[in-house]
Amino acid sequence: MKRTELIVYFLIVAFLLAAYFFFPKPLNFSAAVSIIIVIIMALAFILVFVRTIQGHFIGRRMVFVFVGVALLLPFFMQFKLPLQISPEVRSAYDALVNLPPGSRVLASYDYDPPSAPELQPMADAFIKYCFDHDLKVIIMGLWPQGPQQANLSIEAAFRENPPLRNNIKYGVDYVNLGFQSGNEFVILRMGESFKAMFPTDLYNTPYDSIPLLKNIRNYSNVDMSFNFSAGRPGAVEWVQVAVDRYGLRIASCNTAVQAPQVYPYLESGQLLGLLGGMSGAAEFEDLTGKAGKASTYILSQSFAHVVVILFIIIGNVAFFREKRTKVD
Amino acid sequence: MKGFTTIISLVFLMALPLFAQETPPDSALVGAAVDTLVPAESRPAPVGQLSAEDTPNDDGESITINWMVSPDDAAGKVAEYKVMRALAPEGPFEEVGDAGSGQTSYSDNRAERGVPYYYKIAALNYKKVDNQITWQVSSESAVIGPIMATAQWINMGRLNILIAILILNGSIIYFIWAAKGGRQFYIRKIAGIEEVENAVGRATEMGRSIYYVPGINDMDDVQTLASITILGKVAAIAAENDTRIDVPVSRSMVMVTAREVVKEAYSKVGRPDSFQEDQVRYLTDDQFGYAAAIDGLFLRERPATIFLIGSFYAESLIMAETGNSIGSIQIAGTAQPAQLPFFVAACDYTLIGEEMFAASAYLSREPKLLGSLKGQDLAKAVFLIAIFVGVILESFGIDVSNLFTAE
Amino acid sequence: MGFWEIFGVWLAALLTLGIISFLYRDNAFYKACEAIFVGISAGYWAITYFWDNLYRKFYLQVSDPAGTEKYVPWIGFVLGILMLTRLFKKIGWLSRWPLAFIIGATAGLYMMTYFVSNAMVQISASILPVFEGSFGDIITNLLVSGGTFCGLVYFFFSKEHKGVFGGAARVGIWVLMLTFGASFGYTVMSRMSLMLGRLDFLFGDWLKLIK
Amino acid sequence: MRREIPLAITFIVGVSYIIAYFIPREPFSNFENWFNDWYAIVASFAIWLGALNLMKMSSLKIIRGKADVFHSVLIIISFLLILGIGFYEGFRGINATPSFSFRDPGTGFDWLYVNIYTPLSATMFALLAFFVASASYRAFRARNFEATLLLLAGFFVMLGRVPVGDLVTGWLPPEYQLSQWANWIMNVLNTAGQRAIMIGIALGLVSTSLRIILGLERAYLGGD
Repeated sequence: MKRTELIVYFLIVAFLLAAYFFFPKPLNFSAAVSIIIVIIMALAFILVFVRTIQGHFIGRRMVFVFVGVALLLPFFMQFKLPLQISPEVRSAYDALVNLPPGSRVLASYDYDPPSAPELQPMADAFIKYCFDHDLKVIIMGLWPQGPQQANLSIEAAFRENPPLRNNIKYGVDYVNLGFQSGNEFVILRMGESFKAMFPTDLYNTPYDSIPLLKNIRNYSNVDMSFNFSAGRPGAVEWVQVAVDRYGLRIASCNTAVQAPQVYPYLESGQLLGLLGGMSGAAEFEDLTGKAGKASTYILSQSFAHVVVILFIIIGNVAFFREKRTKVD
Repeated sequence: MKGFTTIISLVFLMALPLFAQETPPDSALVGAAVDTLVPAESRPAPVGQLSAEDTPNDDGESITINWMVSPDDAAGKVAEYKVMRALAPEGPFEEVGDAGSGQTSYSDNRAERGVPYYYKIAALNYKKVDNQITWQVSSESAVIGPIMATAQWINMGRLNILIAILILNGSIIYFIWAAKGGRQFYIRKIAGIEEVENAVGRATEMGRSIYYVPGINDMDDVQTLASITILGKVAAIAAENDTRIDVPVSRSMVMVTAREVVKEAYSKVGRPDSFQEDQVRYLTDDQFGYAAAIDGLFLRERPATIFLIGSFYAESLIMAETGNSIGSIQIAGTAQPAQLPFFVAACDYTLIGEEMFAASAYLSREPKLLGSLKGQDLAKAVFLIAIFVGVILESFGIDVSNLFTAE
Repeated sequence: MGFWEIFGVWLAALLTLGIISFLYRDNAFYKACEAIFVGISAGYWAITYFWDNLYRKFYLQVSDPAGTEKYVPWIGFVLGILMLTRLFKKIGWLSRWPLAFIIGATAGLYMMTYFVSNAMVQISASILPVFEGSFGDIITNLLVSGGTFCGLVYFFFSKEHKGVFGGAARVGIWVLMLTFGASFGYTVMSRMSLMLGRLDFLFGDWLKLIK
Repeated sequence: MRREIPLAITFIVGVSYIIAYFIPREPFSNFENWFNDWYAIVASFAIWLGALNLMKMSSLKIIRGKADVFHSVLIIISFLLILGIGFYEGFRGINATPSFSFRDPGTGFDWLYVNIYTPLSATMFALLAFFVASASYRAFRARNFEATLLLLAGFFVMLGRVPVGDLVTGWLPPEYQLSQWANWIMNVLNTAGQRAIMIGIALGLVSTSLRIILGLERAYLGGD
């Protein structure tokens, strides 16, 4: 190991330990400090711009530092930015609002921890809304990690509103069917019978002895479905099989990587609504009135986007200057 | 010996559940207590216009019941509708399903084929406190029936799809057959492929090597297959120019196949001795490990030309960035929609989705690929005409868009 | 908070830093974390498939005394066992049977689902009226229908892109590029969100600086 | 035997799925249901195959004493650790009253999931945030008209999807703010383009599936 490397590691560890023992908790920047930080960052970018134009591209690790700072510092800032609700998020929310109390909603958790920062806020807001409005939730997962992420949302709902712990009953108000392998073949088989794919729930209780599932045989007995999707299997498979073959009504919550590919289904009416990425999550939290993680993340997200855009602009200005000098 | 141990441990694993015990069903999940303290005028009027029919286009296990909501539904006096079924008009009726207030239909999916059933709907109103029903009133509709579930031999709602898929598959088979018979098909120029010779030539001039990265998926991915086909052609051009081509791969199966293909390309141009086995080598299966290793190779070897063709995921941008930063000519191609933007932004030429498959057909002249391409093009032509004519008809108020959707 | 909880958070923080250290350079700490990840995730998948599938679906179904068609899942089980023959050189070819089953099922299902949902329904949705509604509606409909049309023209391979056809193809590639731009923006959004989650963990759950 | 039977299986299973789409009644509906059930079972064996294969490779590496012995040992230890705890918690859950799941909060399996699996997998992908920024700076260039269009659309979407975008265009009426531009790009241009790609991919999949079912495409069977 090189000496510089050791020094870098040492500095990072020292900083973290200092943060752990000496920093105020929670750490909040005042408005003045926040503005000063923004100005310093802007100045740093001007410096990068000048250096790049002169032909000295800054190193990869420097870029990493910029991104890290842009993502981290807004966590401690107190800016509140207004949010515009996009039509696809509103229509997903409207579909949920229009369900009468007692309606049955199928929630498929098709994601794993790496996508949780985007999808967990949506799932949490969804579960909280359902519990508050007496909507019955049937949880399942096409990804093995899904049911565990669902447990986290339920726990979050109970933590926020402790009386729910007594009022919301497992097996009556919600049920967790667990994970089943087979991707789209699971969706296909459920069109015939839920029980065939989930003979028991997660806790090995037989399907027929769960009160909530008494009158549910297949998709025709659920009123709507929400799908939290991070890839394959996910939103695309639900549309292709459950919507187009069995007429399930579904709103989709996607990671931002997947969302653009799902938009055509929205315009064609195969989806009732669409929540895409962190912005979709923040807007949904805004609509349901349950400010959660996404509402705090969106500020950092803004900074990060600006940083990426500035880097693209700086890089391209340098590129065009270089091209022009070559032509000359 | 290792095989034996694995079998033993597997059998053990499979047998484990035999020792598990059955759990008794949890019957204490609900306890409904009906109180008699019913407020006045809380009983909803019964539903009207009850009708039932066999659910069409199914395997005969379902009956659809339709009704008009109770006149008191809008006033919030209906909590839910209960669907009751019996084998005789006088009963006994049992609950087969429920629907929320405001709903007007229910599919009874537990009907047995050919058995005559009778149905009625009960409009229910109740109050719940802490999940306990404190009071409940209901009024029942008239009985309807008998009605039987029947199975259909063909799903009439999907007839249009049947015709369309038959035409598409028929034309693909026809064109494959024609191509096998030696018919030539025209394929348009594809920018990235046209540039292959120049890109290889540049490497020859500079005296540096060419890198060909076939993606991170295994041989069961069609994109990898297409990539290997293109590799054969690129390797032949490289061998002709006596320029070294390196193929770092992330799957052992891909390594074996790619080695064969490159070796053959060298033999074809008459330089079988120039081929060295280590030109095609396996790095690691791990996604980021592979990306990091390629990164290092690019920085050390500084190849003049880089091909990134195949199935790529998140590692695409790490590779494209490094290739770009060392000033290589990069020709990329993938059918992963999420990775295409990064290739377009960071590489000189990009084969977009289908273009990559077309390129492999174009280069290999394999009848099955050429025929498929031609068949797909025919379908595209039909679709293009459909959109064009459809938009005009639709604009004049003639609804044709339903022709393309199943019921 | 109990010992295991605190220990867990510290362990998770250590592992997170281990992976992040890759940004500096590929190092031994990162390699160790990566090895743990490979082992743990393989075990995680194996365990969940065992309990959720082999036990809950297969075993409970065949051992259910009231079950009908109890013998049917056994065929799937035998196919599954054949899959494992790939571990042994001599009988490895038997694993092609389950593989053929998987590939045949996927091919059969995909042919219909993709053709219906991604071709037919999308064609139907692209047939939009362009003479009615507000000016904005007309432009929108024209762009959706026309954009899809030109995009398809670009992917047409058996005719040279010349004349009007070539013009449409050129518009098609522009539409595709704008689409990729949208994807690009969304992918950046996604990647940033993932790191936000980790920073929230490090500075919130671990260091308690974020409330 | 080695080729004919797999080809026959592929053909029969593939055709059954296609027929079942058009004929809703038995025997085809039954075939479809059975095949779906088998698929789920075979899929879980495939996962076990992958895991056992990993163990085989890692053990071989240790036996041969190659460079990454330490690496392989770590893989095996962590695999066996989660396997042992997963089986233990599973049996405990089945035999307990009321029964619980091996992945319930509070179980050892959940502890491993939350404190080892989650941070490792999530951080692995989170690294991309940094790489995407560095690539924006050093590689994403408006080298031609097409790439310029791409970067412009990306610019509007990136800004329009976060509140900062509306801050920049705050002086415009609400319907012309950046978030509305982003909405429009996503719902109109992106929809049209994605649709063209989707239709193309769908046709490609149909023809590939057809070739597989007819046995013209048999690379998956491997050599010999």
